[in-house]
Amino acid sequence: MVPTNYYVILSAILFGLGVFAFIFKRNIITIFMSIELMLNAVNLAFVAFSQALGKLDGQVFVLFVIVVAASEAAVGLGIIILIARNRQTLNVERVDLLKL
Amino acid sequence: MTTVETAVGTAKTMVLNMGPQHPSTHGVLRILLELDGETVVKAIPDLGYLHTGIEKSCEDKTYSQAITLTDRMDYLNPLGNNLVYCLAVEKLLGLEVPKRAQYIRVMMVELQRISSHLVWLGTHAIDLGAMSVFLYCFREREEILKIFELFTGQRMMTSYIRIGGVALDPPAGWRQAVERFLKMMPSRVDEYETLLTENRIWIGRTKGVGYISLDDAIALSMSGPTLRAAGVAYDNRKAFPYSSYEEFNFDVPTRTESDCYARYLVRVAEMRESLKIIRQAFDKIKDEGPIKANAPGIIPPQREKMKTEMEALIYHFKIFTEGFSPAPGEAFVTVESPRGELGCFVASDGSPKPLRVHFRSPSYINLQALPKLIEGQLISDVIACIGTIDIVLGEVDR
Amino acid sequence: MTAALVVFFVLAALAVIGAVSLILQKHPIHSALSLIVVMVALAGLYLLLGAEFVAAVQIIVYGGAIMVLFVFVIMLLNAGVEEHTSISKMAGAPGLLLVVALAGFVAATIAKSTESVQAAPQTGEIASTLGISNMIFKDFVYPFELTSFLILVAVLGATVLAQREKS
Amino acid sequence: MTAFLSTNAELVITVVKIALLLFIVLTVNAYLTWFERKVVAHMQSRWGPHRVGPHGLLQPLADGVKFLFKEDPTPAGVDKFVYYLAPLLALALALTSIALIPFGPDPIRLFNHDIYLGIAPLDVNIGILALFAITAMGVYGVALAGWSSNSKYPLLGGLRSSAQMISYELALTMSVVGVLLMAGSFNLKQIIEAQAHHPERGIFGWNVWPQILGFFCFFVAAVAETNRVPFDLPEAESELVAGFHTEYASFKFAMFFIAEYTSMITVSCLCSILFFGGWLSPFPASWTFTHYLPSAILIPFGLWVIWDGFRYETIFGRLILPGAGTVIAGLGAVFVLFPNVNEFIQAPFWLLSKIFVFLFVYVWMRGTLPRFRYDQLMAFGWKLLLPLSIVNVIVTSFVILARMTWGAK
Amino acid sequence: MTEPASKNANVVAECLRSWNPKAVAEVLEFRGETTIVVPRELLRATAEHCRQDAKLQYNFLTDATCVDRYPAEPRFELNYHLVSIPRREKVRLRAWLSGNDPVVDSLVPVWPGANWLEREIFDLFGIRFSGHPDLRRILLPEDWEGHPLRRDYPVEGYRDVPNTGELFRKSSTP
Repeated sequence: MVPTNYYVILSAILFGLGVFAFIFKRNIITIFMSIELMLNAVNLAFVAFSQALGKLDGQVFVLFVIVVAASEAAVGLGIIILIARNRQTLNVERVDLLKL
Repeated sequence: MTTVETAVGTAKTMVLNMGPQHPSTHGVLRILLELDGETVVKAIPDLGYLHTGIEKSCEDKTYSQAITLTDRMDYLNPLGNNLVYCLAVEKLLGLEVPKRAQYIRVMMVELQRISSHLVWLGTHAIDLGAMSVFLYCFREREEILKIFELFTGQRMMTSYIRIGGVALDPPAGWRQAVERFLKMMPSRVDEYETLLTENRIWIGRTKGVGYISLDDAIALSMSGPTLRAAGVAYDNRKAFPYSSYEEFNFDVPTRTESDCYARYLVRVAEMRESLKIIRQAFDKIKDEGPIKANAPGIIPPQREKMKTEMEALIYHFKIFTEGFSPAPGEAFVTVESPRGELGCFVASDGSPKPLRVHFRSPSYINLQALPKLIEGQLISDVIACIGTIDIVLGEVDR
Repeated sequence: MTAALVVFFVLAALAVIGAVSLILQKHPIHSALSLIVVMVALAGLYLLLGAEFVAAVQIIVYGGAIMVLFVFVIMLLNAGVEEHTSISKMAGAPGLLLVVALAGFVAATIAKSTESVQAAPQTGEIASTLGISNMIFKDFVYPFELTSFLILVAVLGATVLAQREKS
Repeated sequence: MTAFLSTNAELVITVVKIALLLFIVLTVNAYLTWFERKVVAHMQSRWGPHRVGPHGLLQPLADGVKFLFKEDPTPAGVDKFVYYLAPLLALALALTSIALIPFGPDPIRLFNHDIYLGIAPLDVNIGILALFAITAMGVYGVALAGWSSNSKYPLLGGLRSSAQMISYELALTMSVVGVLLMAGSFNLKQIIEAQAHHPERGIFGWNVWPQILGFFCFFVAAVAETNRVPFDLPEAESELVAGFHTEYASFKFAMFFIAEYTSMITVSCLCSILFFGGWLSPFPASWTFTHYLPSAILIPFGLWVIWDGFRYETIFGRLILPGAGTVIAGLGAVFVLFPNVNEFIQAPFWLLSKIFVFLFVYVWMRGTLPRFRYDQLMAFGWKLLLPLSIVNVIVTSFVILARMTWGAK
Repeated sequence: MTEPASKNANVVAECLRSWNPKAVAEVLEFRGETTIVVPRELLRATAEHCRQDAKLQYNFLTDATCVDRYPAEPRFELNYHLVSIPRREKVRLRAWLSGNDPVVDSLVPVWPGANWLEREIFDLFGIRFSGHPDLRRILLPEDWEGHPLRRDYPVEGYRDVPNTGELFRKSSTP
């Protein structure tokens, strides 16, 4: 059996990489993806704890997180398409003006 | 020709170079499409990939020699091309063609119309994904080509219609062949209609697609089924009867919707009308009679006469060495080809070679309306529209 | 080393490699592919944890819908290779620092509370799919309704955003 | 060696099964192309392949050889990694999904091991979910191929297919929910067994009757998922040249080809399992004489093949066809002579016949229907199939609820 | 040819003369075809009138073509064939253009359908149409030299085109 803290450490590593990607990447879409990576890392922790504690709450929460991620992706990508249409770029450094 | 640079899209749009090698452009048509997603913002047709300079070549041939070139223009309607050219030259000469030859011409041209519409229907259907219709249509076209082979010895480049008449007497057994075809064909047309007319996908793909208003269609000089589907019963066979069409009884099918579906219905109805005309011509053609006008010096004499009569031999020699010389002047004749108004303009300067031969090719002029039909529509509609305009690139580029 | 542990390490390695590759790849499509690898690896880990349903949902929703949406948008916008300015390269340094700090914090927390987390791992005795549905539709029915409302709002929002202005 | 075999028997058996299934699926794929060409050809009043081998039976082999030895150019400007990955992904996922299909309920007892037909164990709890998970990933093969080719027609094809697959997956999944509610399980075996509650009803006990709406939605959505006529927009050859695989040639093209045909088989399997009782016989269980149906079909067919072979023009055909006919007729005879074998063969026989019928429907549609337009396809998916399948779910759940409340005694 | 063509010729000529006496330079009859020769400055106006006039109703432009009578001057004979769909009549409008100044008003503003027809004439005869929205070559490549349907165009084409052999070899070898 795999000890639970292995999962938690893996989750932490993935979350950290997600944070790093969020700061480092310059393409809006990739930044969006790093958010998804962080959410996934958290999901892993949820499932691991759920298994460790023998309760299903964690898994139910994962489902909720996935739903939220899906809505977020739908709206976020819609915004990205709009930005790309108006600004002709996906680089965050070039879309730092608040007005269109 | 248009280079891509003249049609660079903005960042919102994408330029798609459709053709010249593309399965649905029916030849080597190239269309520059500026797309927003899948919607066509702008379309620029680009022609000339099949330009063979037929009009120029005609200037260097005698009047009779040029007939073989006309076959190659609209390769789905070679007999119609022969006919319009011969009618123009006959008009220039003031030549009267015997009735029997006129009826044979009518029958052959109507058979050709059916075969052309069959190719159109088949390719249009396969463009929209209906594969079986294509093969059914070609199965029937094969029967027509067999009849052509019987009459002319050729399946496609027939060169059958000659100045002053037709090349050969109808062969033995032609009545059975045409009769069989006339018996078979109506049920086959029903078969295509069963597959398509009520088919919801087919209606969805064609109804409301490629609309053009009647005024626009006339202003853009569109003709043939595309114009008739917009609501005008303008058919050269009725408006300016040639080759004794005034003696035939037939209707000019029209629709008013002016979309791809209307054009489809008009063409299918035309096939049925053509069958009616063929039946009438079939009955009118007598078993005996002249097939060429009596015009020594223009029409080559018969073989037997050549062997017995001195004059016949001289005419034969003169016709084939230097040709004949019509009086100076111009003639412009229009006939109804399967694609629309096919015109031929011949100018003579009194020499044995034409000064100028010009063809008013319906595909070329109808194709002009393509951008108007497809702008604002989807890529899938582009092929539906190309299909229903029914272009033959050999005729567009000449 | 049991078979489960081997599988865990393989999948964990895949996940980490995928995440690192997400950062290193220059083209968004490659980053997206790396993220898909992470997600598939995580689905494998969920299976290992006995959460079958979550694993399937992870692949169907994350892999089959959300990431397809990402790939779709990248293709649609024809996104090119990422550009970095000197400032954005500099942003890597504090980012790295932050990550190290975070990892240290998590490690420290885990080290402190080893006993509490390392409770005897239970196997998936509870039929997980049935259990989850019971929880969702009984205990969590209000949050569930709320998320469906959220989805509805998201759909509406995406539609409004995607709508062209009438010209 | 024997020690290894006895300790790792499960592993060995699985590997052998995988190899066997792979072989069968690939062969069936190859002959599916032959079957499709032949059937469509006869619908279109022509002969179809008939030069290579008797009745063109060796045509798939020739095609395979051609695919293997054709030049395999890589266009300039492609994203190499993704370009090579895409066909692999498409093929791998398509083949994996077939591994989850059970082909029969009873094990064969060989070398002291119960060997089940099908690779995945029969008790995969999330069977159908896992299948959907794999097919959901299938879109990547197409989308990435379209993107990586660095060419406009494939890009449009890729975009179309990703949009199409996302849209139709919803309807596909929703339409199955009714069946799942009736069976109360994700497990494919239990779904089939749930349709056998009334063995005396035979064909009328199947899910297709109460779930006719669900079946309609499922089948249409599944055809769209497999990119077949009339939903073959991603590769619509008259619009997008060849869609996402325009820039692929040779074996990489063949991989997409095999993937498409494999997913056709998978979908046919799913249709038969979810709605048509899987391996259940359409006749009431009391009609034992129907057990001889396989032989009754195989023996005459084999004899016909032998007869046809003897009047075949070529020597080659005269050798091959009677040989094949003898094998077919012999199989039929074996089923008659050995009741055990006959009993065992019933389940796979019915499942395979149903799959065959669905494959025929696929081919039939190809010969008949025109193609949808992109926006019509989207409208069809979102405005018709999805609401229909949701209505189906609601109605089904209410009926089940009503039965639970008032019906159960 | 249901009614004598000369009657039609009279109708057209009269109608045009009453509108603008200068519009009709000459009326020709040959084999039942009516030709109205129009001064080139008045071509567009005459065509517009033919289209608009309630008596003439020449609403359909069927063809436009050109004849080069090279040694003669003016050498270019520009012919527009009009059809009246309601009246079932045809007429030909003709304008003469000289070789050193082959410019004429385009008919595209009157009939959009004249667009490609005039482009073709421009392409093959080198006649320039002022007011044409998109006067480019249509059948021949954009970099083609000369106008091949002119009578003085050499049959072999111009021989001093750059040799593309080297280029072709370079692009066709892998």
